Amino acid sequence: MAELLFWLMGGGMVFFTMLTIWSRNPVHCTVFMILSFAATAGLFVMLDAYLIAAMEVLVYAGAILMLFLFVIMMIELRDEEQEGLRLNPLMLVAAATFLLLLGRAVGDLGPVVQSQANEMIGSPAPLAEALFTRFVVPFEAVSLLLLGAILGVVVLNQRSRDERASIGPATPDAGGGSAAPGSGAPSVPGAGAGAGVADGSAS
Amino acid sequence: MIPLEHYLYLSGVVFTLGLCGVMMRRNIIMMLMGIEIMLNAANLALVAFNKYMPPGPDGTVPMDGQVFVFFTIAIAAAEVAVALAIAVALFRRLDTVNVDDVANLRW
Amino acid sequence: MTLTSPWIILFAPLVAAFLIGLGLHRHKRLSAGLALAAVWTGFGIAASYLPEALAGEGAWSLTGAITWLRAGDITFEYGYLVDGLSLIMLLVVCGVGGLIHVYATGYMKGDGGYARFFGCLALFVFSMLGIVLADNFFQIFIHWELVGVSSYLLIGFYYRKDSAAAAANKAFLTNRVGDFGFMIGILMLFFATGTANFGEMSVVLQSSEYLTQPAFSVGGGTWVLTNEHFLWISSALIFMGVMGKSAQFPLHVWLPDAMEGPTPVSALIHAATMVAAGVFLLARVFFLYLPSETAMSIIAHIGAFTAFFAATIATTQFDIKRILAFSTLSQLGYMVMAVGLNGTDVAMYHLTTHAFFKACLFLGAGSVIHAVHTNDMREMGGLRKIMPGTFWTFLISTLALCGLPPLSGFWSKDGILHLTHAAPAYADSFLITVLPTLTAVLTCYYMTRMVVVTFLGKPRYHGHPHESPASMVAPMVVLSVLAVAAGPLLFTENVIETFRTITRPTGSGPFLPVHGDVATVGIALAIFAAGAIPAYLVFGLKLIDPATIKRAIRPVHALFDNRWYVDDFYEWLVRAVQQNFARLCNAIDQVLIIGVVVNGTAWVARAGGAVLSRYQTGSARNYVLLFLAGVAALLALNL
Amino acid sequence: MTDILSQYALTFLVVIPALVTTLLFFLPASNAQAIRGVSCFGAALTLVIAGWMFFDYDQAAGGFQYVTAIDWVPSLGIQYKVGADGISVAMVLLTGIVYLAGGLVSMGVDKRVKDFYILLSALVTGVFGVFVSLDLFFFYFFYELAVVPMYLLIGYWGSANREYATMKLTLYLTAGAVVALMGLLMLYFSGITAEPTFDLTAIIAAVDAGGGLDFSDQKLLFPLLLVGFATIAPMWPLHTWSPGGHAAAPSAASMMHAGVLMKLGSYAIIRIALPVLPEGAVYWLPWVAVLCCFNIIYGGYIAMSQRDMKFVIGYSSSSHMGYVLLGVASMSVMSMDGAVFLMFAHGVMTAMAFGLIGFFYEQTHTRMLDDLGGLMHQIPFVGMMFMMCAMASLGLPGFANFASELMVIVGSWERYPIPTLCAIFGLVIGATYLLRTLREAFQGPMDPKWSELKDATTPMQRAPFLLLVGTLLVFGFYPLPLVDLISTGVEPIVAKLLSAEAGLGL
Repeated sequence: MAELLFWLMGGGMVFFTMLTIWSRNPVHCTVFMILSFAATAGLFVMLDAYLIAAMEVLVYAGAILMLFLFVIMMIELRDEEQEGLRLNPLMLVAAATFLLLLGRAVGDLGPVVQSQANEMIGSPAPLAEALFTRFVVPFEAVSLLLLGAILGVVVLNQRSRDERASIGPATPDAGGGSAAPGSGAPSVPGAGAGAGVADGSAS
Repeated sequence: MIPLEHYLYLSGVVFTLGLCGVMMRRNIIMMLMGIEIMLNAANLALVAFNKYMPPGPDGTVPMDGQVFVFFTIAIAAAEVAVALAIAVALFRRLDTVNVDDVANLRW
Repeated sequence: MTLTSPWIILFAPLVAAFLIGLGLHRHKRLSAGLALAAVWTGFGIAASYLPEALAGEGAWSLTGAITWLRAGDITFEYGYLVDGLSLIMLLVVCGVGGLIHVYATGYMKGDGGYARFFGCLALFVFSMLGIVLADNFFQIFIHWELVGVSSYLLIGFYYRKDSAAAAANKAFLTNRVGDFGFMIGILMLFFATGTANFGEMSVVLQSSEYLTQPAFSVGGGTWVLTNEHFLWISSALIFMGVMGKSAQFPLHVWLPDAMEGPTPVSALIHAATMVAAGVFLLARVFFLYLPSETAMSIIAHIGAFTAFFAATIATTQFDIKRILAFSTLSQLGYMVMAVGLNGTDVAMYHLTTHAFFKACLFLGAGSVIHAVHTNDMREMGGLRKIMPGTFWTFLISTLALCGLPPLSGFWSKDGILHLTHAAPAYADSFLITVLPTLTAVLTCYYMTRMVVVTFLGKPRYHGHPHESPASMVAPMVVLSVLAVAAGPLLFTENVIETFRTITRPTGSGPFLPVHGDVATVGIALAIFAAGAIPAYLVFGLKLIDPATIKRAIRPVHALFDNRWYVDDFYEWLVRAVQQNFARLCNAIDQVLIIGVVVNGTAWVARAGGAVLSRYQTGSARNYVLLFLAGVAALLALNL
Repeated sequence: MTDILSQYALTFLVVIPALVTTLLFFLPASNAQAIRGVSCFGAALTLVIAGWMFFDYDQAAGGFQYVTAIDWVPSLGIQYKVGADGISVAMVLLTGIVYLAGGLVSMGVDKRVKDFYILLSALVTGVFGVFVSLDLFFFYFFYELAVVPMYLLIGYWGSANREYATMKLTLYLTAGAVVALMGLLMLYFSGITAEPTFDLTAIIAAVDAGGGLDFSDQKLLFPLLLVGFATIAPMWPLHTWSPGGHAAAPSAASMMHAGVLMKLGSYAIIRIALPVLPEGAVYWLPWVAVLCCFNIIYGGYIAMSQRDMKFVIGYSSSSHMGYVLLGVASMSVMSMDGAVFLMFAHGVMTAMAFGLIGFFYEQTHTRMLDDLGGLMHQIPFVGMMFMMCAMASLGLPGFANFASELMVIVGSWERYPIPTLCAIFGLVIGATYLLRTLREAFQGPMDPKWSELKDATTPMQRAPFLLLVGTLLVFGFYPLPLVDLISTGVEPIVAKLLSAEAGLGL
């Protein structure tokens, strides 16, 4: 039974992941990714990580991928940018080699872990205890990180007054955020690249 | 009982798939998705390790693997938020999300 | 009082120099007065020792020392050693020096650097007295250098004249080359004997066992250098210092050029005192040379050659001070040779008499130059009537220099010539037996030529020359009187004995008394006649045109006139060898070290950066690929 | 009062320039007079303390005195520990003298006066710190503190070719410092002491107690310290930063740099490398003696071929540093005393030379010998001072340089006769190029275009030079007090080296 479930979930996970990276339409990609994450959550349940499984669904599938969807909708990618996977033999060879090496690494797994699975670790209590005792400093640090991320996002997408006043992306961005040190770089891609090169050589 | 290796092989395959996604797609948003897949594969490995972890001296199993996953998810959330914000900013500024068009960071 | 007074002799001029330098230079007369007072104080104190020294039969001496420096187990002392030898030298330096100071008050009148001049003079007197009073090698080296620099300052007194500045540099550098050897010699001796003090060192060297001990051995004893050989090397190196200061060939080149300085300087430093310091040093450390035939013979030959060499050059010169300078060189050669022939006492005697008449000659020359404003003899002539005082003192000194009996020069020079024939070891040495006599003839020739051309004949001067003021003539008169009297009057048997006991350590040769018997007087007269009569015939009576002679002996004349091309050789050495070597070093520095090593490192860093920056493509996917390769490599390494 | 002074004298020395730096931050940049006043007052204060130490140091007791130790990071064995032995006191006195002279000479700086003096006093803080630190961590900290302001001083206030010069100088010195740091860290982790510590006295005590490193380790470690410190010394062939750096630097910076900063290298070798690694030193020092010959002869000949006066003095400095290194390498009390004394004397002399060149450079805007000439007539005071300076440099008796060079030569003769011959010959070379410089710049006929030059006439202008030349003369005529003071610091070090040598049987 457990075996069947594992192969089902694992196969689903691989299958949906492949679809995710294969599809041309980003929206489809997102949907496949949600499915892949759902399969992962199932695997987590099999591994007695109930809280993590819940978080996987809620945070990943629920929140993060929704964000992806929003952005994809907002950007309205043009057709030529919706192209799918570009097979590059070099990269394929690299990926295959990597996979092989990874497999060897797993095969060589020494006595670090026991072959016998632990029973009865599903309760969130020990997880919470670890989080709030040994890992309390990283835990707090993560909260700061999230705060920083929020601020970063706000700053990154804050439009300067000039930009708000004028219309469209053709106006120079007068230092709307910390993203572009060379404020005032024109938004025409080629020219922007040129300015960027100049900046790069100056620094 | 499913051995640990199975989970790890699965994790490795999915990780490599994510990697392929990062390498072979030019759309920055799709690259981000690849990264998320890789993170997720790693999460799977961590949780599996936690399941097969030897108990401590007092008989309880440390929950380090799951704690790490917890952190990974939190950090992934933050990362995605910022990265997508950058993508949006990039699109607004340069009117593209194709990374090959954004190769200014070179010598 | 007597115990501390040598310090007063030594430091009074220094104090004067400091006071002048620190602010008194605005008061000209006060400056001059200070310098004069300092030097005459020294003379007075030195003279006060005289009765005691003469009564002491040579055993008399005053010593004292303070610690100047000490580190580890080595101590440098700074002291004084007053014995008969240094006392005579003190009297010469302070006496002749004092007279020249008086002369300078007149000569330098109206010069912008009047006070500076006296400051430098006082500094010189301090330095010179330090040599005279020194009781150890390091102290003498210190003052050796100080004398060099005061000479530098005084030669370059007219520093705005390029030639004066060049001459000053030349003097300093030539002396430095000599001091290079001097210092090495001092170091060798110091570490071989364990002391720098003259007294202690002579005690060490007097033991015959010491001389046969090996100084050091090379190659496991296959080549052993005994102290005896070690000694002649080091004493020959010490002699290098003497060659520099006393202007012996081949380090003589600075002295003729040094005549760029004011005339009192030429008289004081470059005739009477400083250049004699080398001879004094040889006498002082004679104990070094005594055990070594080799060192003695080096000294004797170099002295003899210098004497002849300089005399030949003097015959062709026209600059009145240059002739005197070459004459000084020649006489110094005599003195050095005399030391080499084991006649320290005669050398010191000649030093003293020479100081009198050569100083007088320089002062006379200065007086003439003062009057006609040129150094060139061809623009003088007929000055006898206009400047009688100068003429007569000049003539007396000339005759003394020529060794005409019974003037002082006769007694001293005769003593030296006597030595050259009395040394059996050099009986077959042409340099020692023939050349000194020939030099004496040449001396008479060029001195007669000078007197005749300058003072006799038709006037060729411009302007209206007149006799110099009393402050200048008076010292000349005193000096010429001394030049006459220093023979039988001053230099009594007693003083000779003092000389002898001090400068002749145990084992030196027999004492040759200086006495004027008929044969000696006859020889002296013959020498004088052989030199003076041709000169008078050519330049006084103009029987033969000098140009004819010049044509007849053209190659020889050219050799003499160009100073045997020694200066040209040095010039070539400096210009072609030294400067090019310096340029080579600079090129090595610029090309090899800065160019290749330093900038090469920078270039490698830059080039490495340039190459590596190619991989900074800016394409995120490339970075991923590289990153992946890195991870894969790490994994592969670990498996 | 005296108690406080004797307890914290060294701390005062470090703190006073640091305080000056801080104080200057709060002064308005427009009030140049106050800025100069504060700086010079601070400098004078340090000189007074240094002078007091010179007289107060108990020579009979010897060793490190005025020690103050405050724990800083005890777990890493770092503490603020200062103390001075005879060598340090001499160096501190030198720094005080040159600092005051440099401050006075810089009265003429009118470009961003405030920043200039801030950097100058920061630099001095570092220099004082190095000379009194007994803790390797602080030693290194102060060392870097001394180097960095130099970069800015040359880069902003410098003259021709300053960008290149300052970059090269900083890279060189930093690279040297890093090599030295490697050595220091290896020393720290080498296990000489039970607990790793940066405390130099503790390390030396452990070494003395027989706990030093193995000979083979010392052989490896000594070159690191040597090369690291000798870069700033500067030893051939690591010297090329120095002439260009000196030439490009503004007067006060050249003075501090050639006068004091260069001495940090040889000071550090004497202070750290020799006592901690005596056997390594015994093994390597003969090579140093060989390199010294290059310094002396080759540096001298290069100086001879220079046309820029600052380059002449710059290369002559590297030539003279050859004597210092030779003295250090010779391992006798006489020679090492001489080396430290020469560091002192050369510091004063070269500071004076750069100060004087800077003085007329401000007016002539050229230092090329071909353009100058006959200046003695127009600026007699500066000319006389420069002449005395040249005389001191070429080793004229009466100046401290002579006494110290004589000590080096006498002390080195027995161990290294050939390098000593080079050193003596170096005196001839020195005379050649210095007299030539003197002649071409100051003597001979004067070019009429210099008839507008102004001499140093006011007491304020003359004071720094008189201070420097007075120092040279006083210690030249009577060097005994200073040499005795230095000996107290040198003797234990030499004793260590000699016993190490005896132990090795080399």
